[in-house]
Amino acid sequence: MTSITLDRIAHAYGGKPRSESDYQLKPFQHVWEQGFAYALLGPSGCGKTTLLNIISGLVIPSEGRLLFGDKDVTHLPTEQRNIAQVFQFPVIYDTMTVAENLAFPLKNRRLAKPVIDRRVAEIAKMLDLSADLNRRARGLTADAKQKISLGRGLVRSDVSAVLFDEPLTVIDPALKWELRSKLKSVHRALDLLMIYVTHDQTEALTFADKVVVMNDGRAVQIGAPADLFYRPEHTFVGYFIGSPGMNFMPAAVKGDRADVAGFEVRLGAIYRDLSSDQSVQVGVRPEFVSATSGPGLPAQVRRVVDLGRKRLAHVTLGNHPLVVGIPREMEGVGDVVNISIDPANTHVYVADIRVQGTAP
Amino acid sequence: MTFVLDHIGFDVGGVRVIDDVCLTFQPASLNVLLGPTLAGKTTIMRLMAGLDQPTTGRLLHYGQDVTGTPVRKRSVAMVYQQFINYPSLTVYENIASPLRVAGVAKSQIDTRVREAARVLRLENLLQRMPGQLSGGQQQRTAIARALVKRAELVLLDEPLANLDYKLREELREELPRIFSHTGAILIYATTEPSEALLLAGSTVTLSQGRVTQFGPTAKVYREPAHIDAARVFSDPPLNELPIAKHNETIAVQQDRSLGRVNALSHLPDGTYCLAFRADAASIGPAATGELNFSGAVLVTEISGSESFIHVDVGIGTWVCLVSGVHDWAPGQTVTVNIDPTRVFIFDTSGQRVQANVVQGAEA
Amino acid sequence: MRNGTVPKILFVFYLVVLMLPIYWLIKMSLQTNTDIMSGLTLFPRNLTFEKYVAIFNDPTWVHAFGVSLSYVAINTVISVAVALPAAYAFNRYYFIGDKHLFFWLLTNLMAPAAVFAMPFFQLYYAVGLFDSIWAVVLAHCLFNVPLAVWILEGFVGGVPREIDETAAIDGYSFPGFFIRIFLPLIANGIGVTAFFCFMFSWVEQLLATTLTSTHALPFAAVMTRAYSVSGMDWSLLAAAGVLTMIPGAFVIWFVRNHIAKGFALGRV
Amino acid sequence: MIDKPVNNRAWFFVLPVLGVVLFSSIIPVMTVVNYSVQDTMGANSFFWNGDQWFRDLLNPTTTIGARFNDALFRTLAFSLACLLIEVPLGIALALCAPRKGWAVGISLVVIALPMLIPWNVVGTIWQIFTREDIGLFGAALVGLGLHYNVTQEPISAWMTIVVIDVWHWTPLVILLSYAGLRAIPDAYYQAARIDGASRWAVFFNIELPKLQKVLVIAVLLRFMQTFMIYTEPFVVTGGGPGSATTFLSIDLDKIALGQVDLGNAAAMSLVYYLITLTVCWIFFTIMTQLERRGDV
Repeated sequence: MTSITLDRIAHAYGGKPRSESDYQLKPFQHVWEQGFAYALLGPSGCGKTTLLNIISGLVIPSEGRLLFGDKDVTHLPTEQRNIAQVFQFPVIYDTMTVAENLAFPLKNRRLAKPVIDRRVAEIAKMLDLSADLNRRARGLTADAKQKISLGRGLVRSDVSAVLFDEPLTVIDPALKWELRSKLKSVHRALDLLMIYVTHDQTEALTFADKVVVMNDGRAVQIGAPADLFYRPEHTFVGYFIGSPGMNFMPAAVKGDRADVAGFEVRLGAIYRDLSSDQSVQVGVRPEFVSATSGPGLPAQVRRVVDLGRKRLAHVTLGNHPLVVGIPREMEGVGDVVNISIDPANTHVYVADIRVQGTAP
Repeated sequence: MTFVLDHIGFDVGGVRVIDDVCLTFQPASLNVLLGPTLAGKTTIMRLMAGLDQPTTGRLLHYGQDVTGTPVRKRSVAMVYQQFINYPSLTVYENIASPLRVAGVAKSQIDTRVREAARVLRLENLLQRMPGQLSGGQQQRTAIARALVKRAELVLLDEPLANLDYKLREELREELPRIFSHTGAILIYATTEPSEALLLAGSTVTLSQGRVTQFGPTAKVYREPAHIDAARVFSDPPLNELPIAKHNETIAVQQDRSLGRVNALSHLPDGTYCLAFRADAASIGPAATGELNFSGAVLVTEISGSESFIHVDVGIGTWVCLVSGVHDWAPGQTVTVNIDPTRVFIFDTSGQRVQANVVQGAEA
Repeated sequence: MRNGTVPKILFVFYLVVLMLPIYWLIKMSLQTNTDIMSGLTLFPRNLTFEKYVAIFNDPTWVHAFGVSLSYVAINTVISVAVALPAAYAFNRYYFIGDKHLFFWLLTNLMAPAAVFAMPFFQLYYAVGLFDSIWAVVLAHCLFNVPLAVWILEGFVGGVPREIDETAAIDGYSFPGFFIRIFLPLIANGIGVTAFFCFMFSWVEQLLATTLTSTHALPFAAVMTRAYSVSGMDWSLLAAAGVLTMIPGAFVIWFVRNHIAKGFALGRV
Repeated sequence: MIDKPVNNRAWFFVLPVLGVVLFSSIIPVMTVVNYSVQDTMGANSFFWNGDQWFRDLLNPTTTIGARFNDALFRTLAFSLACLLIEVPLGIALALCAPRKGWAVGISLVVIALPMLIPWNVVGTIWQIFTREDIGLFGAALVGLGLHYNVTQEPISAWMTIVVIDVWHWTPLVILLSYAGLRAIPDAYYQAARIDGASRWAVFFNIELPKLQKVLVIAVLLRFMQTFMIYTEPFVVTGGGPGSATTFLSIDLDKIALGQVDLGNAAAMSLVYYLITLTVCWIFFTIMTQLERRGDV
């Protein structure tokens, strides 16, 4: 099974979109590569679940085509798409034992018993379920049930993609990291395409090779976790990734300098002249702005927050609010502090889209 | 006007769920109840609100014993984890409900409700029904109802747990400000250490229904009195290293021994537990003066602004913090460097035995 | 039996078979006796409402219809009113003997009417309630009150316990909370329960006829008498039968999506 | 979820129900018990008869014992026949019922209609319907050459009452199963489709286990109602021909109000009532167990 291609897929409830806003999922063009792990990340109602349901076949998109490899599956029913899915709450067959649950898909395909038993044992070992194989599935913990649900997909040799619909929602917070690392190790062991829907950035960035950040029905940026952190292509990605999110300040840009509320900020690249009325913003993450005892831009300190492993200062530069890191060695912080901004990680946004400057 | 829990005990079906809790909350203070699920946070709150009666002990409000007072007569407000509102009333009536019952004048109700709605940005939703609102808006309505009552005791039971990740960040900023000028005692229950640190105020660490420590949040974080308090206050989990001191040599399980650890220098011989948090460990070439262990990378967790590297060092699996986004390939061998100045030493009973105060800026 | 066409056909066929006898009754009520006797037809040869007119003009029928409606209505009100606090208590609290009491109610709900026919006759005769609406009202409480408690308990369970607590924290006294907050929340539950009490009381015939003779004779009793006295006046009987179906058909549309919950004693 | 607190003041809530149901339940049961241990020589003079009635009733060799025994087994056979037809038929039709769209509302109402008709009118409908001169059902059967006559043929009479009960009460099983099926989250069906489960596999492994709780209630309701049926047989066959359809409640009514043989009737009532109590107890324990084990 090669890749999954979304060819101008879009979906509007009721199928008759009059305006852009009627689209639950705005037109979307993308190819999912075999063997990669993708995360669909975004706030509630951003269309990520709709996209997952289109791939699983639960929802038929009102526009565009869906291709598995080069086969058009847009209207193909779910059972013929060879996908596996793990749902938000554990879906298991209560009347069966763990082994019977795992063997169920293979029994339906009438495979020989020895083949089934071997395959079930193999997958059970991979998911640490070997000890519970003969126990009744109903009595197990939520995370064990989710592993069974995943196992039912993995036992099938013909599975093309594994879909996850916020699988960690009902898991006890203390066990979350264990299941997360198990999913990641399973992904590395099997050369499978995995698509993971979540609103939690830690799950998305940990699990996925590529993250699709979505907002209001649109895929805002698709990239590796590092790209989203170091070069957000859209102000929403800057805001959504990272805790706290990126600082944005209106500015006028000239060459490799930006004028922010009368202060001059050096930039990491050379830009064409952008006057401040073209909704130009300079964006920098709190991790790359730090208070310094040396030279820097003077900022008024509003509030200091001690997060244990790091301390942040809420300051204002002119009248723009900014979140700034406080280095460990700096003891007390007065009510005015000099801040230094790392030019390499400062980006310029025009109408929320990142502008690429030329190297100095 | 303090609120005191005096030797509070609570049994459920003969099992002691809350065990001899003694706490005194100051007026106009923000107190975080920090502990894993089933540590007893909700139970303690229900006892403080009067929804359940304690098996032993007394509750003193403003010096007065209120243990037996029915909930109705107490000056208390509570916000549940699953945004509880009256489905048959509009948002306006939901917020006004405590004032209507108290028989406050109509005009005054209107001003106070509109004020609370403004603070929680619900101005244009007042005529809606709770069913039509998003999760965040429903929880804001519940918070507005708690705010408008001006109760002397406000209990928030993991109010943000069911909300979206980013929405949680926003409300976490707003909540302390919303209740700061009301002069009420605010009790905030959570399982996430980062929430406790961000809310500041003071923190009560709980495990299995027992209070392990109570003090200013930064102090409890930096100077855990007991290993349980340190474990509760660490996310990702606390890294622990059992060690044995035998006249000047500090042996780790097998044959490995550590160099000088000044935090241990004055302690008598015996077995201890050297514990440290993810941010006290870094990855890179073996730095001098640091305790270093090599091991294989298990998995890298990226949380957006930070990455947590899980390393199996033979004696256990430790988690190290790296700022920014870095993805170490699993199986890769790396060296974990532990900063000896930011290490906790606990004796076998779990008490912290360090003499010198750990450095690190005071809040 | 995938949800393709075959199941749909089977289902529609079943609905037709189900409605056939009812249609037959309606058809006969619109025919004259001679028309009926003159042979089998699918449609009435000449439609006539004479039997309905006859019933509406006949005071015994109208009085009987009034009697039936009144004792059923009174019984429904009493059953629901009495069952509300009990349903709340069963759902919200454990108390000594709650399990046994709930079981005892179930046994009364399932008690065979025949077993109680004779004792009731004696009891109400002794108490002087015989041949009055109140005899039937109280007799039907035997199974309607337990029914109301069972169904309402299911609906009370639908309201989260935290709402009761929030009201207490807001300062509501229990009565204030129960009336102003709680009842509106289970309004449709009360509606469904009232519908079921009305129906179970309306359809019951044995006790209703046993405990009445002349003054409080219910509609069903007048029907059985009409059946034996007037010698096979089939169309009159059919017309009377159709009239008894109207209350049910009228009310059911309002509770249609809760029907199953009601019949399952609130347990679905 | 917080568990329910213990609060014995809750008894005040329950007192009204207790009062009303006690009045219409305990006093009559006391009168029945009172009569069941006495006999009369007429003219309102009673004398102690001990447990004689009960011994006779339960001893098939005595006349009243034989009569009770026949009536009991006739009723049990009737209940069993109805259950065996109605429960599977009800589940099957619930599976065929429309799940979405406007058809749902209408079909629910149409299905529920028979249950809303007074039981004596149901009797009247079928009394007419089964006559071969003016009834479609009677005419059809006779047309098919079957010698079908409700008033003379015991088999026809008994079969007719079963058909009436199936017509009258299968909708109840349909509604309960339909509600049970609707409570199954859609994710289960989707998972089954993904696993390539056949329609039967879906029924046995998802639908049936989830219907367990609802089916227990359906069987309880159906058994109790068939076990105490009175009106339909009374109207359609009057218990005849002979005693072919004289079920327990009709027989009891004949003895109590017909022959006014109070002692015998009272004893019979008590035994009848005790049987229903035991059946109720069995179902009640099953239901509370299912509830405690949480939704299956």
